[in-house]
Amino acid sequence: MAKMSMIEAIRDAMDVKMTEDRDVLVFGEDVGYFGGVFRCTAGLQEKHGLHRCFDTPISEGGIVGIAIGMAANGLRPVAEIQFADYIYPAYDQIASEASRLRYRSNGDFTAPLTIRTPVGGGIYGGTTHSQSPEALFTHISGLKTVIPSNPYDAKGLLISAIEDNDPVLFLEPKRLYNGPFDGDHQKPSVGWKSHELGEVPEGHYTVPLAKARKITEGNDLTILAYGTMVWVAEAVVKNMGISADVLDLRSLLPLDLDAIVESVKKTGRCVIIHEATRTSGFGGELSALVQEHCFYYLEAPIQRVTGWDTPYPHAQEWAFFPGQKRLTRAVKTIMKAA
Amino acid sequence: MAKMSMIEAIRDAMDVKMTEDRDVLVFGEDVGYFGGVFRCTAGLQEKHGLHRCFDTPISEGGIVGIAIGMAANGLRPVAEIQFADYIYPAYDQIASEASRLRYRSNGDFTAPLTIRTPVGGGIYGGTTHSQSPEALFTHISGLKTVIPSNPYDAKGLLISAIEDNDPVLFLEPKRLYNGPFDGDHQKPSVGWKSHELGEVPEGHYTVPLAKARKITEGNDLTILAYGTMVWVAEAVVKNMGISADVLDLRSLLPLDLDAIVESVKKTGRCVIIHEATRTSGFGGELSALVQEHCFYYLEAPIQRVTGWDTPYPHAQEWAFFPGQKRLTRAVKTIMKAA
Amino acid sequence: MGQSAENKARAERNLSNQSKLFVPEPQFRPGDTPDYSHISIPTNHSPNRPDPLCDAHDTVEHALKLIRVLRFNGETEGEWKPDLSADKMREGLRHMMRTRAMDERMFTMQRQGKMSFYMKSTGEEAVSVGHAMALRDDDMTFPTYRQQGILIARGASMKEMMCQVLSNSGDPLDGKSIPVLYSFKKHGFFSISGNLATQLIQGVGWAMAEAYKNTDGIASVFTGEGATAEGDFHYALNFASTYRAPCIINVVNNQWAISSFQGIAAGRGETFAARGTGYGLATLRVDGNDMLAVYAATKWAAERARNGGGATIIEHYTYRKEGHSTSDDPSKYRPENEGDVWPFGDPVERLKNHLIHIEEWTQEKHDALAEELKKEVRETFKAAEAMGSVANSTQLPDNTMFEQVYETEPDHLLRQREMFKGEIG
Amino acid sequence: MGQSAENKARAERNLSNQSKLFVPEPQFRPGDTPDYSHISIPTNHSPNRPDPLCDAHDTVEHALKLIRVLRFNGETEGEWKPDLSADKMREGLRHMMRTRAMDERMFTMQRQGKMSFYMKSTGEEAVSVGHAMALRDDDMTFPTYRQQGILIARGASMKEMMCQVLSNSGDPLDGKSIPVLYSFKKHGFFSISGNLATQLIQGVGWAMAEAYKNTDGIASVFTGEGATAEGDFHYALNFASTYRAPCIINVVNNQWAISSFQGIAAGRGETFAARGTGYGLATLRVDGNDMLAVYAATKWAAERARNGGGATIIEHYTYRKEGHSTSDDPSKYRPENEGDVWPFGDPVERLKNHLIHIEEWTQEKHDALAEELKKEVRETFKAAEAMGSVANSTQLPDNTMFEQVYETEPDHLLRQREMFKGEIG
Ligand SMILES: Cc1ncc(C[n+]2csc(CCOP(=O)(O)OP(=O)(O)O)c2C)c(N)n1
Ligand SMILES: Cc1ncc(C[n+]2csc(CCOP(=O)(O)OP(=O)(O)O)c2C)c(N)n1
Ligand SMILES: [Mg+2]
Ligand SMILES: [Mg+2]
Repeated sequence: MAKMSMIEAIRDAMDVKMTEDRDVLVFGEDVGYFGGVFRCTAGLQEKHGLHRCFDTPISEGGIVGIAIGMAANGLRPVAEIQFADYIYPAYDQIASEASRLRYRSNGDFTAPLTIRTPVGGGIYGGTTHSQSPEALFTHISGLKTVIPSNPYDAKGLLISAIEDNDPVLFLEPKRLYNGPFDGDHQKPSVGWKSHELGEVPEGHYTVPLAKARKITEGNDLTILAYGTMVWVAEAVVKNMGISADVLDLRSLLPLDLDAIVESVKKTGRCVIIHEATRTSGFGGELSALVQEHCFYYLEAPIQRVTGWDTPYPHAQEWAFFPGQKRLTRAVKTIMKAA
Repeated sequence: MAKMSMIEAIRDAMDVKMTEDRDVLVFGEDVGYFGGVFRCTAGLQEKHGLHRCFDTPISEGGIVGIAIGMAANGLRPVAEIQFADYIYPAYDQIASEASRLRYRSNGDFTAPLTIRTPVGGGIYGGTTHSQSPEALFTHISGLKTVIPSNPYDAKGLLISAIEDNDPVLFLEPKRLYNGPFDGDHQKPSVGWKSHELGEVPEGHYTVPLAKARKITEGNDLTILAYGTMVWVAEAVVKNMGISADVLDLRSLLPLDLDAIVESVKKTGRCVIIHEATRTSGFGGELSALVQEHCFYYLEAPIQRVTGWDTPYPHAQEWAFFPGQKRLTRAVKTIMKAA
Repeated sequence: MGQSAENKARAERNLSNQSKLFVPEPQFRPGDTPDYSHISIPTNHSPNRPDPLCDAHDTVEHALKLIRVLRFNGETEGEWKPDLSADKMREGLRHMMRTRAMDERMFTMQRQGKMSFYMKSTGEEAVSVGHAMALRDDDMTFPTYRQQGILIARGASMKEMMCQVLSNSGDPLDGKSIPVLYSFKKHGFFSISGNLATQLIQGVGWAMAEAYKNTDGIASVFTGEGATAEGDFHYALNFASTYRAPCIINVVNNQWAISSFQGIAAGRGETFAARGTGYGLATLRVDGNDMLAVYAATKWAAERARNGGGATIIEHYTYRKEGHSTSDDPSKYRPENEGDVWPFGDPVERLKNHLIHIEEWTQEKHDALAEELKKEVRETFKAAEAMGSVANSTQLPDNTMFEQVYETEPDHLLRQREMFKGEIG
Repeated sequence: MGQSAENKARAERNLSNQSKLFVPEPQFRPGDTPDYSHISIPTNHSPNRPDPLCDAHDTVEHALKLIRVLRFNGETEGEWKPDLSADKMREGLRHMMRTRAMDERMFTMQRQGKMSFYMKSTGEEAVSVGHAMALRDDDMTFPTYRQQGILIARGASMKEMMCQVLSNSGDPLDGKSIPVLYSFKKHGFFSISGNLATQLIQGVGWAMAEAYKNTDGIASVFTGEGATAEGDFHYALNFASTYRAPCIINVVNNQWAISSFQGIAAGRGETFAARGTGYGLATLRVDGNDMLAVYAATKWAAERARNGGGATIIEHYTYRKEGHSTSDDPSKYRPENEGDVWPFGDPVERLKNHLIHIEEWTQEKHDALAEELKKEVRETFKAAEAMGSVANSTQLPDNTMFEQVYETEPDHLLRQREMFKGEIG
């Protein structure tokens, strides 16, 4: 077992796959010689060669476009989009093409590609370096959307994504790159090396794509979370001293509905938390599913704790970020409700 | 009062605004001399001049891009995207630019533009002429999303959209262009001219942007619908002989939550219907809102009736389309539930 | 400008009808008598034929000229004349005629309600057939909906094609896609997207994969002139240039994009081939109604790509003789006879004339072939129609719609399958 | 290919390390000694200066050459020499030096934690300042984050700019945007987007509106060379060509896009100006470290646009002397001293040398001016910082974040405002 940050774990996943399988290529803006603005691909070009890890023009649509062509032609490209906020020029290639190729050709052609991109706020990135656009992708049939919350999962899920025969969008919560983050930005930050989930096996292993992970176990409440919010939820549960299931969903599409339903049927209360803007966020889908499947078990209205329906502001970053205060209030409300 | 199809009503709205206000321009693929593939702009070039209604290159991103620049410079552009299925190349300009210009410049610049585009299936358009992507836009703060279900509303809402000082996405259910459609494709089609909502006042009037319309009134059930589904819902209510509120939402963002909550509190039962793919569709948001605001009034789980989580198939069009059968089943289930 | 000044300016604009905004228009509209005498058809036809591995810069002039081989009188001329046997030329003629015969029949059948939609390639058959014949059969093509000639030239089953447009039980796509959006991997024919231009950059990616795998395969990608305005066109040119991808980028300039004339996409650009110049790509412009010229230009570009010379952009200059699709009525926006007076003639006629000129063909044989193909098409269609159509039943089980969304059906789709089962009772 | 054949092919690829995939690389990396002697600096500097209303084709050669006015020895030369008084040139020098002084200070202050981020334009001041001086103050510019010189040249308040980068109570944007994404409508400076290239086509739309309104205003849009790879660049060139929009499209080629050298975007294209050729736009390429040349080229393009000649693309050939931003460390990907050996010198030095050469300036005056500006910047920053910073408090009320999402706050935002009130207690 090695100790790895999430950056190292992600890099290691690519390294393992590139070593195993020459069909795996890695490319994107600044990912080659420099190793990516978040260093996730550092060293891969030197190790595997210029033609296996390289820079692309600043053209997200082009990046995903070539990835589709390569994937259809038997390779397993891993494309990086520098920030999820910049994925929209590639939206058409992702939604209309990568996600539809198998269907419209009835399996004649497929697009087994992986798109990695950092999401979420917490680094003073403002409107264009902080977005969490997962809900814009979970609506797209034919696509899978995955989001890890720790180094162990990041590596295992990324290897699964690369090996999957369908296109996978792999969202990386950038605020978790170096350590867990519970939303308290004034606390000194702790690195992954001192966290048990920073323990990452060497070599090849996988984490399955449609399985949630239980972070804490309890009876009074279910909190559904993913990405950075997993750590906000864990902190709130600990600080409030409540007995709660915190589920790290890990995969949003497909979703581990069984785990969700089992937990909510047990607890009767459900809070959903995500960093993305509220309206039409993935929390809406989760809330709908929970009430469809657990209606007769619910003792209080499902609560959504989210970012506001505004762009992600710069100076007001922590007023936007759904931190412990916002979640605590929701938990109190739901626990009080009859 | 004139009798108008929805196409004529939409055209009339543009004509009225172009006549009143020389800052209103209309453009898009094939909209000029030819008058649009659905004829919504027929005659406007001849009447108002080549430089006020014109063809553009096949470049949805470019179309929205120039619309933003024109709008920021004091004009009121109305851009047509030929099919909503082709709006994705413009996604970045819509989501990152038009919807964000006011915020990021703190009101220094604004983008009062309207984007019209046909949505929905029912014309054997297959995967790329049938989509209902509204949920991809209701997640975007700064944007308004509107969808009429009849000629009267279409004209009034479109005039409101053009006059609005924020960007508005105006979705036109193409299956309703010529007449109401209740989902029964084997029935001979009836035109708007023989429907009361085909009565459209001449000249200027508006329908406000965030107000739902009650189509039928009843006590046992609330059906939330928009676009083509309004007519499917109306038919089911009539055929089943039930007492239901059918709400035509008309505006999805902002939403008339008050009308929804009032109705569901009265009926205690809520079915949501939309044509779009289920997962992360706008129905998720609606379901979440209803249970957040009416939890203690609900007598049965909220039901979602939707298109499947597949691309819109060609030959299997009517198996995908959420028609009367699918809705009837949901209504029966919810009425039976304790 | 303050609010009142703005209002005043607006009021003034409302009064005046002056505007400096330029909007291009075609020369001729319904009611006009089209006159194309200004389009010069050079008699000594073409620019020179440089070495296929020349510097891209050496083809700058080619982007502004027009490669031609077939003269109207049946003679051939110039450096680009390909080395094609009479047999091969007759084969090409047959492919073009077969494509046209199928298009004709499908159009009529659509009008009779047998299928929801159809798109003809009439007048443009030389582009797809000439191109396909100059490629290797395993070179992957990324066509638009107007290159059915590639399938015909590569020997695809016409019955399978017809079943696709009928969306019936013989449709390899199980009815998922609308008519003419074929996918035939086995014939090096990429699944056609309904979204214009998207496949251009995918084809470049395919070509990069060929280079990566160290094969000598190439990719050939297509767009209409109208769709060159999409971002994907730019991506394709840019990435092809940066990574020297072994591919050919074809712009089929058939003068029309539904109702928009080519000037809307071209703007003040002189030709579509010239778009490649600034990217350092080789650029050729070819008479698209001249099958031999299309063949020759393609051969050149394929040789260049296969030997490491990188990408070529080829503009195929042609004319869309019919409506955009069965949903279109071109008489609404262009003169009815424009196609007839189009100065570059008909590709079938031109190759026929050449073959007759060199005494390898006769009008009688031609008529007989046309008759034979008509019959073949009619009979094939009958067999295809027996497998279903939208006119009565497609004979396709509805729940194939849940298949091939993913490799394996996830839980939520299985649940929806169940719901659907309940619905149909 | 069957499954087993595919597996075999894959296994073979795994064994061999051969690949024909070409990936471009810069000439020099950290550790190398950069040598730019191959970049020829023509002594008789520039191409001719055609009439601004010439045919676009007459500028094809200009896209491949380099317009220069200032020689290194302080002399000027060539047809492009602008008619600028010594006063105006001193003004330009002052703007450049003021821009640089502000950049220096902001960088240091960011390092001290006063702000979250900063981006310098060091080495590129001639581009923004020379350009702005050649435009009318009410011509709308659509800049990137590296044209702060436009604001300085147009007399924007440096204190307001500093308050923006500090995100404090004096920030006209109320802290909504990250540092340097200014918006100053009153100075004809469009709100900068964090999304690259998007504004190019918006600027074309702005210019179309000017034409529509029958004014003689123009728009000037900017992109770095790296971002030319986005679709928006293509849209801008295409729409500007089709509608003859009165605008200037500027590509600032500073050789680097974060860590990627210009060849990644350029591919085999000879220059970025040449990208305009295929669209029928006028194309100029200018020494971006030569303020007089930038001024002259801009004047030409502005005259062309204002008089109905349509758009010009100008490539400003320059060098990004510093890191991409405060988040970047350029020594990781290029030789440390590359900026120093860059053959086109420093824009401030070059204009200074010229002014001294014509005896309108002295080194003493220069040093005094530098000192004066440094002091001004320091004091202005002090005043700005008094209004808050991220280092302690921005002094901005948090709930401004709910404002300006829409013109009027819809119900759901009012509800969220209430929720937030409850949260902060
Ligand atoms: C992204 C996108 N936008 C718009 C359309 C609608 N559309 C289909 S074909 C067509 C015209 C294409 O013209 P051109 O590229 O010249 O090809 P041609 O039909 O002439 O072969 C348009 C606008 C589409 N299919 N995809
Ligand atoms: C759409 C988009 N993609 C990626 C980025 C991240 N990014 C910011 S600046 C930059 C490099 C831009 O280089 P260039 O265009 O040459 O401008 P320069 O910084 O050299 O002035 C990148 C990749 C972005 N801001 N927007
Ligand atoms: Mg065309
Ligand atoms: Mg640059």
